[in-house]
Amino acid sequence: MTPQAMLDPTHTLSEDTFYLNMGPQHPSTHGVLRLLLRLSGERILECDPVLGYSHRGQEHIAQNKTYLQFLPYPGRMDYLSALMFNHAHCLAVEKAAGIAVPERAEYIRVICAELNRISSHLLWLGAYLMDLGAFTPFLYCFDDREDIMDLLLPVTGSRLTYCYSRFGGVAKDIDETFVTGLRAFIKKLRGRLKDYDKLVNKNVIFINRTRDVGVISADMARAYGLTGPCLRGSGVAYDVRRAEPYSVYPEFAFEIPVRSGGDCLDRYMVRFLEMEQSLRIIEQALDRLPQGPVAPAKPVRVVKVPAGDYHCVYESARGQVGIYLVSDGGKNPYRMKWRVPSFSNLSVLPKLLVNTLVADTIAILGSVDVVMPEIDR
Amino acid sequence: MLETTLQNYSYVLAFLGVGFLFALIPLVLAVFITPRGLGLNKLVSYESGIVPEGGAWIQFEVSYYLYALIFLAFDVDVLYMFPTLLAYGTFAWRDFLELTLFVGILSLAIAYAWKKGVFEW
Amino acid sequence: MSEFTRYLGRIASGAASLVSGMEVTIRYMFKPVVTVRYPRLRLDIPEGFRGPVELVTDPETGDHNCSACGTCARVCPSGVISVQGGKKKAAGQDGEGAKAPEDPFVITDSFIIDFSRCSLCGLCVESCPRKALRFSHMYEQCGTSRQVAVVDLVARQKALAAVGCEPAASRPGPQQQAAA
Amino acid sequence: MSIVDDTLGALGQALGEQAVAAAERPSAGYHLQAQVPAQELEAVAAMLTQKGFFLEFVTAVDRAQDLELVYMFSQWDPACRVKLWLSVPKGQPVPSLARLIPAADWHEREAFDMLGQVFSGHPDPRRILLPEDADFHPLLRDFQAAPGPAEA
Amino acid sequence: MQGLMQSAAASLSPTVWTMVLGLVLSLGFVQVNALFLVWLERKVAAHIQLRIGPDEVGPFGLLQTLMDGLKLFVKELITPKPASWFLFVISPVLVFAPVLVPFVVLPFGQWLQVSDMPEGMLLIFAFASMTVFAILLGGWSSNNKYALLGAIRSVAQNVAYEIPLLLSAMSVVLMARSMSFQDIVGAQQGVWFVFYQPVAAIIYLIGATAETNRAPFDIPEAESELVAGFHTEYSGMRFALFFLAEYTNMFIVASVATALFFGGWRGPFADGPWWFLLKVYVLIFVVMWVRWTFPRLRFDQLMVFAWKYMIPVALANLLLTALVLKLVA
Repeated sequence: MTPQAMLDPTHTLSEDTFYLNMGPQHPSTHGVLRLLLRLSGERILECDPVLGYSHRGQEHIAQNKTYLQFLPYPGRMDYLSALMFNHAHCLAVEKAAGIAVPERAEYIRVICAELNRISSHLLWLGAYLMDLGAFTPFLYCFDDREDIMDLLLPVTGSRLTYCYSRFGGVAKDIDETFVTGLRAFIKKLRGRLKDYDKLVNKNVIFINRTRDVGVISADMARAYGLTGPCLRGSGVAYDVRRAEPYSVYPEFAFEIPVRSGGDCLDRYMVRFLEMEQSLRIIEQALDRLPQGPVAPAKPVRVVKVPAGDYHCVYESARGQVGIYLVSDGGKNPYRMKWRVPSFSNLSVLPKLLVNTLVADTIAILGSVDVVMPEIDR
Repeated sequence: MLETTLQNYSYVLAFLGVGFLFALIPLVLAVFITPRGLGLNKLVSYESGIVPEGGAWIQFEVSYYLYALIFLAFDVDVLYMFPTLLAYGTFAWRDFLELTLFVGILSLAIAYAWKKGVFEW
Repeated sequence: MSEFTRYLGRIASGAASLVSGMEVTIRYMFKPVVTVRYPRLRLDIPEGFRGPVELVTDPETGDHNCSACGTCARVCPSGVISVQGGKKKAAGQDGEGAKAPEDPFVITDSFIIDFSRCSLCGLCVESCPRKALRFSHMYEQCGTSRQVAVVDLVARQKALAAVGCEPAASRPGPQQQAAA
Repeated sequence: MSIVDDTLGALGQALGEQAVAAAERPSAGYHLQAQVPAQELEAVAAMLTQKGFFLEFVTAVDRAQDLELVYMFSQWDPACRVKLWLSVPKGQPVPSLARLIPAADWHEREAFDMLGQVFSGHPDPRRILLPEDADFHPLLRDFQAAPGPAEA
Repeated sequence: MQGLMQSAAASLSPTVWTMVLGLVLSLGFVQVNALFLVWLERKVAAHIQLRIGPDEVGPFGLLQTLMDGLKLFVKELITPKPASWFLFVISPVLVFAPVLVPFVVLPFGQWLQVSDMPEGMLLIFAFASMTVFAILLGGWSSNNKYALLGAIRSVAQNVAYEIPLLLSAMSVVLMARSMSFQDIVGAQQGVWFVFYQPVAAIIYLIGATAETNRAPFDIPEAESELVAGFHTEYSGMRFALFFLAEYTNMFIVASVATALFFGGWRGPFADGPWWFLLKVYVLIFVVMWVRWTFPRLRFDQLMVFAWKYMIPVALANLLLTALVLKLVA
C-alpha cells in the first residue's frame, strides 16, 4: 500500500492491519518526528515519516533579515552543533563577500567547532544508549558535555545555542584559563572514552542490538545523498574537512574513521572514533595557536554580496551542510537554501525500516542521528 | 496430614483474599478522593499525541503463539519432574537412566523447534 | 565439536563483556557526585555569560550612557529593542542663554526590551557606539505571561537607584551567591 | 583527465557547449554549471548518477515570472560539484527525478511545499514540512507571513 | 467427612492466630519493603550515575517514596474510553492479590515462617506466574497499541523464563530431596548450594530478573520503544499497585534465591532473619546494579537467549547434578 493510501481517511482498515503512530510525543523519536508504522506483530511492513512539527520558516526569515541579523538563526536549526552552523553561515557570507578572517580567529573557530562536535556526539551517544535501554551512559555523557559547556560558556556566553562567530572573526578572544581547562578536559575525556569502550562498545547486548541492523550499503547511501557518519559507516571516506577543506583544517593531521559494514554498530563506531580525532585536532590547534587579532579592526556590520549565487559546504556533526546563497546585491539574501544533513539522512529511513522489528526502529533511527529542528528548519 | 494440608491451604486462601482486599480498598478510596473528568481528551487512548487509527483489539502475529505452544508442552513436562526428583536416589541407577531418557526426549523438542526455525524471527 | 566450543565461547565472551561493564558502573558508584544542589548551592557565573541585556551604570554620573541613537534597535535580528529619546536641553538652562555643550545633552526616555524574543546573540552589545549596553548575569527568569518579559531598562535603573540598590545588583559576585 | 574536465566534456556533449560553463570554484562553491532544458533533465541526471554523482539538494529560486530550479550534484572524491539549473514559468511542471534518484524524493517535495513547483510523475506529491491543508508557498517572494503572537 | 470438619475446627484457633499475625506482619513488610526498595533503587541508580538521588524528604530522602505514593493516591484515575472498563479496573487488583501468598512460606528465619509447607517452593512459583495474567489483562483491556505489545511481550517472556527458573530450582530440589524451605535451608548447614550449583544459581538469577521484568529484560515496559508498555494507560493508584507488585515480586524472587542457593537465614555468628534479609538485599542490589549497567535486549534475542542458552544449559546442569549425586552416593 502506498503512503497516500495510508493517510486516506476513506481507506477502511482491514481486520489485521496494525497501525502505530510513533511520535510526535514519544520518548525516542528525538524531538517531534512522527513515524506512521504499519505492523504485523512487531514487524514493520511500512513506515511513513511525517515531518514539519517544528518548522519555523528559517529560509523565509533569512530573506527578510540582513546577513548580520540572520547570524543567530542557524544555531537554532541544529541546536546540538550550533557553533558549527553559526560558523557555516559566517563562512558562506565571508566567501561570497570576500571578507578576510585573521588566522587566530580561524584557529579559535576550529577549536570551538570541534568541541561542539564532541559535545554533539556525546549527547548522541548518551541518547542512543538510552534508546537501547541503558540509562547510565547517558548521564556519564552529560557529565562530559557539562565540562565542554563550562569551557565554552565564558568564551561564547551561552551553553547550547551559541552565536559566537562574526563576519571576519569571532566575538571574543579565548584566554589562558580556556586553554588550560581544555587541555585538562582532553585528558579527562580520553580516560572516559576508555570507560565507554568497556561499558558499551564491548557489551554483548549492545553489539547484538546493533550489528547487522539497519544496513546501508555504499550505493544506497549515494542514492539517498547521505553524508556524515552515516556515509562513513557505509565505507565511504568522505568528509568535507578533507575533500573540500575550509578554514584552517588543511593544517591538521587527522584521520577520517571509516567502517565498511553500514549497520548501526558501524555508524556508532564512526562517531565514537571521531571524538578521538576531534581531540587530536584540538590539541594540534592549541599547540599552534597564533597570536593576533580575532576580529577585523572595524567590525563588519553591513555586508555587500555581489549579485550571483554562491554555494558553501561545511561538515557538521551530522554531515554535510550546504548553504546555497543567491544574492541580488541587496542588504538581505535574495534566497538562502540550507541543505541540512539530517534531511537527506532521514530520507533513507522508510526504506531501511521495512521488515525490521519495533525495537530496531529505535536503534536505526537513533543511529542515523537526526535533529528535527534541523530537518524542519 | 490432611489436617495440616487443610490448615496450610487456609493460609494461602486467607493471604490471597487479604491481598485482594488490600489492593481493592485503596482503589475504592481513591475513587472518592481523586479529581475526575478534567478534560475529555484524557479519555482518548495514548498514541504519541495522535488520535489512534483503529483499536488495539486485532488479530495478532502468530509467532508469539508458537512460543506459547512450545512453552505449554515443555512446562507441563517439566512439572512432572518434581515428584521424580523428590524420589530420586531410592533406586540404584534406574532413576538416573529414566531421568536422562525423559530429559533427552524433552531436549528433542527444543532441538526440533530450533531446527524448524521457531526461534528465528 | 567446534560448533559446541564456539557455543561455549560465545557464552564466556559474552559473560566477560558484561562483567567488565559492571566493573565500570561500580567504580563510578564510589566516585564523588557531580550534582550541584541548586538552589541551595549556586555556581559562579563566568564573566562572559550572556544574560538579558542591561544598561551600564557609569560610576561617575551614576547614570547610563545611552544616547538613544538606536543602533542596537536597528541591528537586532528579532526587534527586541525599542529606544525613545533624543537631544534635549539641560534642565534649568534657558533656550538662548545657554551655550550648547560640546556633548549634546541627551535624554533617553525609555529603553524597552522584550526578552521573550531575544536570542542573546550579542549584536546590540557589540554595536553600541558608547558601550552603554552589557549582558547581565541574571539567569533565573520565569513569568506567567509574555508581558513579564517586556522591561523598560531606564525605568528599572531609576527604580533600583531610588531604593539605593548597587548598580551591579544584577551581577552578584561569588560571595553573595554563597550567602544565598 | 580530471573528473571536472571529464564531466565538462560529457555535459557539453549532452547539452551543447554554450549551455555548460566552468565556475569560479573558490567563491561560487561549485565547479561546473549547466542550463538544462526540462526535457533533457532526466537524461542528464541519469548520466551524472552513472558517473557516481549524488544529489545534494533540489531547490528553486523565485525570479518574478519564472522559477529557477537548481539541482546540485556532487562527487565525493575527487570533489566535483555540478549545478544544473533551469528556468520554468510558474505553474509549469517539471519531470520528477524521484524514481531515478531516491534522494530527489524529499527534496522535490520540499521545493513543491516551499515554492509550489510541481514535479510531474512524483510518486508521493504531498507537502512535506507544512501542514497538509496549507494553501500557500512561503518562499515565493510575494508571500507575507501572518503576524505572530508577539506582534499581534 | 464429619471428622474432617471437626478436626479442622479443632485446629482453628492456633491457625487463626498465626494467620492474623502473619498477615499483619506480611502486609506491613510489603509496604515498608516497597518503600525501601524504591528508595534504594533511586539511590543506587543515582550514585552509579554520579548523582545524589532523593535526599530532601526525611533523613537521606527515605520518606520520598512515601510522598510519591501519597501523590499517586490522590491522582486522577483515568479510564480511557476505548478500554474494556471492568478488566481495566480489575487488573491492578489482580496483579497485587497473588504477591501476598508467597509470604506464607518465605523462610525469614527458622521460626519466622507462617507455615513450612512441603510444597512451598512450588507454591511460590505457581503464584509468581499469576502476575502475568494480570499484566496480559491490563495490557489488552487498555485497548492501546503500546500496552498490547507490552502485554504480549510480557507473556512470551514470562513463559519462556519460567522454564529455566524451574529447572535451576530442580537442581536444588535434587540435592535437598525436598521442596520445603526449612529442609532446603537445613541442607545448607555447611556449604551453601551456590558453591555446588553455581550454574543453577546464575540461571536462576537471570531467570528471576526476566520474570520480574527488570532491565535488561524490561522489554514489556521498554520505555524507549513502548512508552510505558502494558501500564501506559494506568494512572494514580492503579499505577501504584503495578509498581508495588513489581517491587514485592523482586523481593520474593530474591528471597527464594537466598533460600535456595545462599543458605537462607544461616550465617556466621548467629543464624537468624537478619542474615536472610541482608542476603536478600544484597541480591537485590546486584539486580539493581545490573539494571543500571546494561542496555535492553531485543525481544527475539531475549527469547533466543532463553531457548538456546538458558534452557539447554539448565537441562545439562540438572543431568550433571543427577549423575554426580549417583556417583558420590
